[in-house]
Amino acid sequence: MPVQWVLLLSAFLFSVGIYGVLARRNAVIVLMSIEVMLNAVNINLVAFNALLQETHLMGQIFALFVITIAAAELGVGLAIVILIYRNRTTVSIDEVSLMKW
Amino acid sequence: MTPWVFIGVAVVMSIAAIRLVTTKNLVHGALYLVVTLMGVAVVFLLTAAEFVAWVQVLIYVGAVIVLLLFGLMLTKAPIGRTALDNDRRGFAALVALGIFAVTGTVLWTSFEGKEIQVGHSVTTEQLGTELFTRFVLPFEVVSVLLLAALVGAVILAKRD
Amino acid sequence: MQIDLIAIGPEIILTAALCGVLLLDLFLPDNRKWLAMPASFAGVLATLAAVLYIAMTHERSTLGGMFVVDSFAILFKAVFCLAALLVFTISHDYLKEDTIHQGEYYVMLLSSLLGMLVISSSRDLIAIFVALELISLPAFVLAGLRKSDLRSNEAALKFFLFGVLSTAVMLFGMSLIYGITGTTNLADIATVISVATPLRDVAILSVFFLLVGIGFKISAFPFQWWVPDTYEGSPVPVAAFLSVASKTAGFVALIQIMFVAFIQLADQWRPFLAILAVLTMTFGNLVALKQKHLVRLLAYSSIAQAGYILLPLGIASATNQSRNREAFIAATVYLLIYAFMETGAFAVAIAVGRRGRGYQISDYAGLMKQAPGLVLAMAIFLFSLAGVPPMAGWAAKFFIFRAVLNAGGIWLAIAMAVNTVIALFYYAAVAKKMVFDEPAPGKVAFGTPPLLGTAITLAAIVVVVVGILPDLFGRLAEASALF
Amino acid sequence: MDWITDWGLTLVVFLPALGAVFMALTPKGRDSTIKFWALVFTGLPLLVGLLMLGRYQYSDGGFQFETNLRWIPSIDANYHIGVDGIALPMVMLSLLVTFLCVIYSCWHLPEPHNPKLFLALCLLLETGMTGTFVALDLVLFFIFWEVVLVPMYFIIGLWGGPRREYAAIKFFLYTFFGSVFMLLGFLALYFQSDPHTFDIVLLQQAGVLSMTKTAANLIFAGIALGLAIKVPMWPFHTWLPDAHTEAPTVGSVLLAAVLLKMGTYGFVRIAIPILPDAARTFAPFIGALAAIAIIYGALNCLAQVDLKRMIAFSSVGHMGFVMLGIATMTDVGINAAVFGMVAHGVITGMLFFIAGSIHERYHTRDIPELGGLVLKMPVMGGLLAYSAIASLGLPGLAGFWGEVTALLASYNPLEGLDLTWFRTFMVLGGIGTVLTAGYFLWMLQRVNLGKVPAQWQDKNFADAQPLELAAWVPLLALILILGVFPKLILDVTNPAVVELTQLLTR
Amino acid sequence: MVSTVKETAEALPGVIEIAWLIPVIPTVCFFLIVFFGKKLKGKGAEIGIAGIVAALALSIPVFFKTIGQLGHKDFHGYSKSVTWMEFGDKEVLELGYRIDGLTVVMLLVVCFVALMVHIYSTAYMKGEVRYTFYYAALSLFTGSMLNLVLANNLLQLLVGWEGVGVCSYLLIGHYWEEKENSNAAIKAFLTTRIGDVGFMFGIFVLFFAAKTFNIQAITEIVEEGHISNTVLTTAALLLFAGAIGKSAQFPLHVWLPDAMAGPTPVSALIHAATMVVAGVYLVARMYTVFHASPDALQVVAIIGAITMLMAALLALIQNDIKRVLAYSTISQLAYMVAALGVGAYTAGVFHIWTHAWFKALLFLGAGSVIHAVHSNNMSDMGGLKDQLPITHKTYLIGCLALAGMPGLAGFWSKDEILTGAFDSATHGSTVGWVVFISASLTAFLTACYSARMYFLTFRGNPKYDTSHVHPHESPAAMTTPLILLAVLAVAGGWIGLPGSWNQFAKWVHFGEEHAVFSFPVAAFGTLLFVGGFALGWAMFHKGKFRFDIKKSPLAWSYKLLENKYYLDDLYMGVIVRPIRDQVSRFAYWTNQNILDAVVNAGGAAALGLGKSLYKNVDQPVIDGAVNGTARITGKIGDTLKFFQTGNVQYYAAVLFIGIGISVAGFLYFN
Repeated sequence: MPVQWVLLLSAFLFSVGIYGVLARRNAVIVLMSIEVMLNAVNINLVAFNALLQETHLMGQIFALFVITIAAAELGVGLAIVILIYRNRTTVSIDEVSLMKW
Repeated sequence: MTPWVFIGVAVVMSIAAIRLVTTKNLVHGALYLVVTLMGVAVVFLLTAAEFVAWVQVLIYVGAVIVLLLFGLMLTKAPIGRTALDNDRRGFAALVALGIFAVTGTVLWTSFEGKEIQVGHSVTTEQLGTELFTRFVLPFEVVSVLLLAALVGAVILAKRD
Repeated sequence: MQIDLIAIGPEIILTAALCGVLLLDLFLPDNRKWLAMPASFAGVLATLAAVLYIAMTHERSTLGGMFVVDSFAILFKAVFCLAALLVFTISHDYLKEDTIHQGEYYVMLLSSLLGMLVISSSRDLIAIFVALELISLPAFVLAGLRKSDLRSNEAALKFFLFGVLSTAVMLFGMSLIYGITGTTNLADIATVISVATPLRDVAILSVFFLLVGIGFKISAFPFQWWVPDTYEGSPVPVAAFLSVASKTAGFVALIQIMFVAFIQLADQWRPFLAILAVLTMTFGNLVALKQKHLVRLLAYSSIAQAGYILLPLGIASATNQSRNREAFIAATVYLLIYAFMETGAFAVAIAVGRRGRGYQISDYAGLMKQAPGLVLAMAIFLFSLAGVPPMAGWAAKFFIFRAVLNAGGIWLAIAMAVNTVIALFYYAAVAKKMVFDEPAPGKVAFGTPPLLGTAITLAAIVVVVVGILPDLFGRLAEASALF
Repeated sequence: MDWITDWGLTLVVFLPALGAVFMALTPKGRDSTIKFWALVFTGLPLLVGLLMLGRYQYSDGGFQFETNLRWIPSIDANYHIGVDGIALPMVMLSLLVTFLCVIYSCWHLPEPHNPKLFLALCLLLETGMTGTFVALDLVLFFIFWEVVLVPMYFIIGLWGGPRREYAAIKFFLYTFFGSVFMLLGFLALYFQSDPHTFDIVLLQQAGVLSMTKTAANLIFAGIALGLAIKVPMWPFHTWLPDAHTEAPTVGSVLLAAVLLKMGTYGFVRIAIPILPDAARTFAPFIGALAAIAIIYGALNCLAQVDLKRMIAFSSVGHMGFVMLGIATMTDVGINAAVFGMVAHGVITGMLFFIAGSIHERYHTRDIPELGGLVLKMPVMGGLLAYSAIASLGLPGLAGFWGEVTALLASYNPLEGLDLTWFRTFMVLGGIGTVLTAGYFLWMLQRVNLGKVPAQWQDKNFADAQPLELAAWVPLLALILILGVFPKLILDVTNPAVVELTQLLTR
Repeated sequence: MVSTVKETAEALPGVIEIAWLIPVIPTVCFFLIVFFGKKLKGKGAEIGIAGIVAALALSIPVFFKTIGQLGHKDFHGYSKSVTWMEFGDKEVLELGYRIDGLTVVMLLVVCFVALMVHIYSTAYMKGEVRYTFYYAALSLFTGSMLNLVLANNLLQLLVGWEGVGVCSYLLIGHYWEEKENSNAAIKAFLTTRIGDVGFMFGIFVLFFAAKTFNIQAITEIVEEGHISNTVLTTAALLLFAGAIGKSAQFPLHVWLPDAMAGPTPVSALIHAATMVVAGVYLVARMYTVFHASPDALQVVAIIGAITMLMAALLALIQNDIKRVLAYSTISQLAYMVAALGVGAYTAGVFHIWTHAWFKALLFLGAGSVIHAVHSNNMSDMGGLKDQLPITHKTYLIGCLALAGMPGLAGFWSKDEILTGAFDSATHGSTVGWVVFISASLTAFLTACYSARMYFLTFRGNPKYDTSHVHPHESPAAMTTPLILLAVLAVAGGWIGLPGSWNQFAKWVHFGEEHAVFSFPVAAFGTLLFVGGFALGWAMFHKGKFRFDIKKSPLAWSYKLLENKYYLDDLYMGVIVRPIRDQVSRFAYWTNQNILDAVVNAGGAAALGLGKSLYKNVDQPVIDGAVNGTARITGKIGDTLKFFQTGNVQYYAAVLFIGIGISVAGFLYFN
């Protein structure tokens, strides 16, 4: 299996994630888009590990860390979103711009 | 056979990902995310990372999606295109396309002709050994991190 | 594999302290919650002691070279501890007047500090990533701690989204690095790249992606957007913590990655960093000119300062180690001095911001008549930030100029020179407000709590003394050079 | 009493700073204690300075009272101080003028009344000023140079006139702007020298610096920019009238008497001897700017209605003479410059004192509004006339020698400099002296002479007070003494200048 | 102070040794009067008089000692100096004195006239404002003048030169309550200052040519021919510029008539007898330089010729008695200048000597008259012959001496000058002819206006208001100086009798001493005197040949004279006022609007916002509270800050664009 394909897939997922982050108003969907980006990273890591036949398995371990931390981040992120929702009854990101300039 | 499986999974994942960022229905979006994440797990399996694939399924599909669904419900997200997208979609698409073009080109041309040899799968034991010797420190740090995240999420989310 | 426990001793102590404080908080009654502060303080002091112990013995390395406790790491660990101590002292009185979960507040700070200690020693991408996350994640929480304040919510959200996003980009970069080198160990990466430099385009791409993650931490242009909004919304001590400790941590990571792993590609990334530095300082300074909110002004100013610190990296060289050394020393001295002057400025902001006065610059009018001591201190910090001798800031800038000029970066130096002058304008404008203007009616004299006062005084003394004897920091930087 | 040789200079420089700390610790409101400490901590350095005068080897052109300690080894900066015949008069001038300013402040302090802060800032200023004149290390020089800025900024901004904030920030920013480039120049010198050094004495030695012509010119331009702003040379002078006009009396005096000299001193001490070749390239431009400044300053004076502003513009002209002397790069010219610096310090300082005292009484400095001052206050008017006449360069008073020797030097500048240009400058300078006489006499006519205008007829003004006179008499005496015995200064400066000019022709 | 004493002669005679006291004593007196004068009984006058007596007492033995030596071949005068200052490794400036024939003559003139004026003033200035200061200034003036005379080097001479200038300023403006008087003072100072600048440059030229300021040394070097002719001509002309200013020669003569605003004794001392001859003295002192440059000498001669005639004509129409004397002074100074110009060195200096006596006499006499009638105008006088007998007699002597009546002082010197000019003319010099003709005409005119002045003042019917003004003779303090000066005005010329009796030529000569005397010229001169005086008598006393010039075809010339050839208007209108009012304001305007704006423009250009430049140049900076550069940078900041929209997605977009651009850019460049 050519590694190019895998890499292309990950680049694609990564870009789609970026689009989601930039275009979606709902904070939760933005979080989901970021998860997609992180998964793109994981695909890379694991694929490279397989490609290089690397014995220390750093790629896979790295991926494990990413998954774990992504989950933790998501927890905090959702807490923040809920906090905002509680105060303003909206989770639209572009309405959150009290502070500027 | 593997390449064909991969292509099939990749196509499904891509479509799901696109739907995720374009759907009008938030809950549908979460379901598309499930599809994408499952696809990633399949890719892991295809690239000899069995343990990571199961972790992916367990943590992402099992925990994260549920968490996200809770999040969606708690914030009573509105449904409908105007509410879900901001007015810079074209711009965002342009940016995303640009990034994809740049990274895609570089990666495609740089890794020309390299094949992934899917030989023996990595055993969990191997992985565990590495994790608890060489990477024990990050591991421990992550545990503190999880603790901090836990505490943090709780104090942020709880009502005073 | 044998693990050198002494090497990770400070981290262990700090983790213990962290857990201790967390537990302590559970059992403290509400009116005693403030005891978390002395407890944390003691914990950090113990950690500092452990760091100093290592400093007095010998350099260590463990976990297969992933965790190195060399003089570089020791210096920055000590700096982080000191910065944390300063932030604790300035937090104490701030928290008392706000409804913030004191116990958790300190736990978060300690966790973040732990991340910083780890990152100082990390010579592995995975460890750096994990440590960076440990620094950031509690910081997201801290930014949002004033839960009922919409601005604080907003600060946390922006900080979080921007942070996670840039982490994702950075990770993408890291994954590519792993892909081309087959390792995550910085030293090994360097070897691979220097031997063959395979797939150079990918390497460069990954460096750029990496820089995004770190650029976010150090608030370099164009990754600095979150900074003013977050600083303004966060609790002020947190802003101080972010602008000093968190930023320094970013630089620590940057220095290690760039100088250890990618030094062979310096010719490729050098111009990029140079441009980035100039853009950063120019943007920060120009926008700072128009600020009316002191914390926002400090935020933009800290962006500009990041630009200055980044500048010497813009002269790094693949072959010339002495030049790299100069650059390193310059950046390090700046970071050390910056820690004190920036914290000091925030401390004064807190001292003034309590009791009815706000954080608007107009609130500082006529402060001279009511709190001359604070004005003196603030003047010292501001003029130090501007780089006016004999305050330490001049030495910081001097080292940068020196390094840059030595490498022939005359235009970089001139760009920085012009920026320095622009910066003076807004610092002097604040000084002007405090000293020359008449106080608004109704503002009365007020005192400064002893703890806060002590912190301010200490920072001021350090700034002045180091300004007169910059070698105090210069030698530290020299001794801790990676090269 | 060997400590004077070893530590005298250090004492002179840092005693005032110590005094400032002392005063900061004195409780507020005890004005007389504060004034006492200020007198002590400006008097003591003056005393030490006088003692040093006794030990100074006048025939020696090199540096004396040198101290050279390691200060910042990591950047090769040393605490190297010392005086030669060029620095000594400047140091003494700073010590004396600050002391007199403190005496004057004992009589009158500007509003808002805050003697503690005001005098402490004056003392800090003194440290910066004397430090600049004794520093023999570029970094040290730079530090002292900058130390002056902040106190002056506050002095102008706190106790100044109506537009004080504008003037203060303009002064601060403009000077800072220049000094940053000066610093870059210093660093460049450091890297072009072999072995790398910041030591002014070492850098002057042959063979230490080697670089291309372009590099030398660039470095000179950078350093000169910083210095020129401070001097101030035309067209960088625009901060000066504002700063002077708005500053309180003592601020104006210190600014005119000492601060401006830092710029010209920098040229003599650093820019020219270290980069003689570049200096030769730039000399005609500097000379041209100086000549323009002379004419331009005088013309501007004619247009002024504000007494202090007029004196400020006259400084532009006088510093033009000093710069003209420096631009000739000859022993005559540099002697002229040093003499001119001292003379201008003494005379213009005096003029600002008087202008301040006049303002204090009339609450206006509008020249057309004043008139018949001599009739109201014979002593004050007489002193104003005396100082003005000294300032317009009357022989026998201090102002003459600096001007005439500067013109003399520009008749015959250093070999290799364009004679036609410099003689043109000389002629312009000559025209400038006539214009200078013109505006001063016109000012005297309008301020001092004539009948007393109606609005002052029944006002009763106290003539010069004892404390004012105490502050002024030394300056007044110096104006005369230096005019009659220019030797007093030139004997000190000449050996050093000769030594310096030998560097230029090497 | 005395570090090195350089002796030129072996040991100086005792009195010469202390000759430096001559200028120092009056100068010290100045300070004594300033500090203590008011407390004294005589209000400081006594100190002044004592000082000048002491100076005179020293001058007289110095005079005799010196002229006693003048016969010796090797004697070049006494000189002594100390180092005043050193600069560079070779240049030395000395402080010293040089005493030779020219010096001692001047010493006597200055001291004696000064003494007369001091004494005279005790009465004349009695009760006037600032009496003490008046004496202080007189003393300082005397000291400076003596310093000028004695100086052995040019720079020291310049010090004295400027010193007398400033004293003149102080004294002209003595009654400064009136603006006109202070205007006159400023005018005097500035006009002479213009010449002084030239003088100063002349000193520079000589200094760099001869490497010294010492007059004696310069003279020797010039004589040895070490200096090129061009340099010498330049130097001579520049020095002469100084002389033009100080001695009120065309075109810088305009200040002298106005200087009559000062008290009359001051006019006698400064603007007739002493200070104004400083210019002539300078030319005489540096005559070697002039002599070595024929071109320069011609210029000197022509300037003299122009001035003498022009001023004499003006003197003819003045109504103010002091102004008549002032123009007469200009004219007579021009005589001296022209004499020097045509090579009649001794004659020129001799005229200084004689002119001093009779012109001081005339001024003091005029003062006495003014004292009596309280008016300067001759139209308020007339018929004072009987009321002021002493004044009348002495004044008549003065007028005759001025007019050149044979036997009186003025005749001898004037005659020598005419002879000198004629001599030069007959040796083929065109300039000599010009001078001769001009001098002849001037002699005629001088006699004419002298007569006019005398007759209008003392003869005829009183024109003053007899009911209010009761003229009476002045006190002895005023008349005594008149008498003494009258004696000198008669006898003063006798030391310069033609032929072998001529002592003066022995004292003061250039090159070989030669006393010229030509009987035809003397006869011609006498004729001119008689004719001129007679015409004056006829026209202004007898009323013959009277016609109203204002209605004659010559009206234009009268108008020209009345307006002083429009020179004053020219200077005021073309130079002074434009500079003072327009040019200076323009300069200030540029300062406020251009230069400040250039600073702004620098910032703008550097930061790429050229647009704001126009605005800033256009904007009046005065009311802008912020520095222009700051304003521009501030504006950029203002613009930039709107990028900080507060929208986090917008931020993220910028971030990715940043990455995209940098990566793409990097790939492109590699």
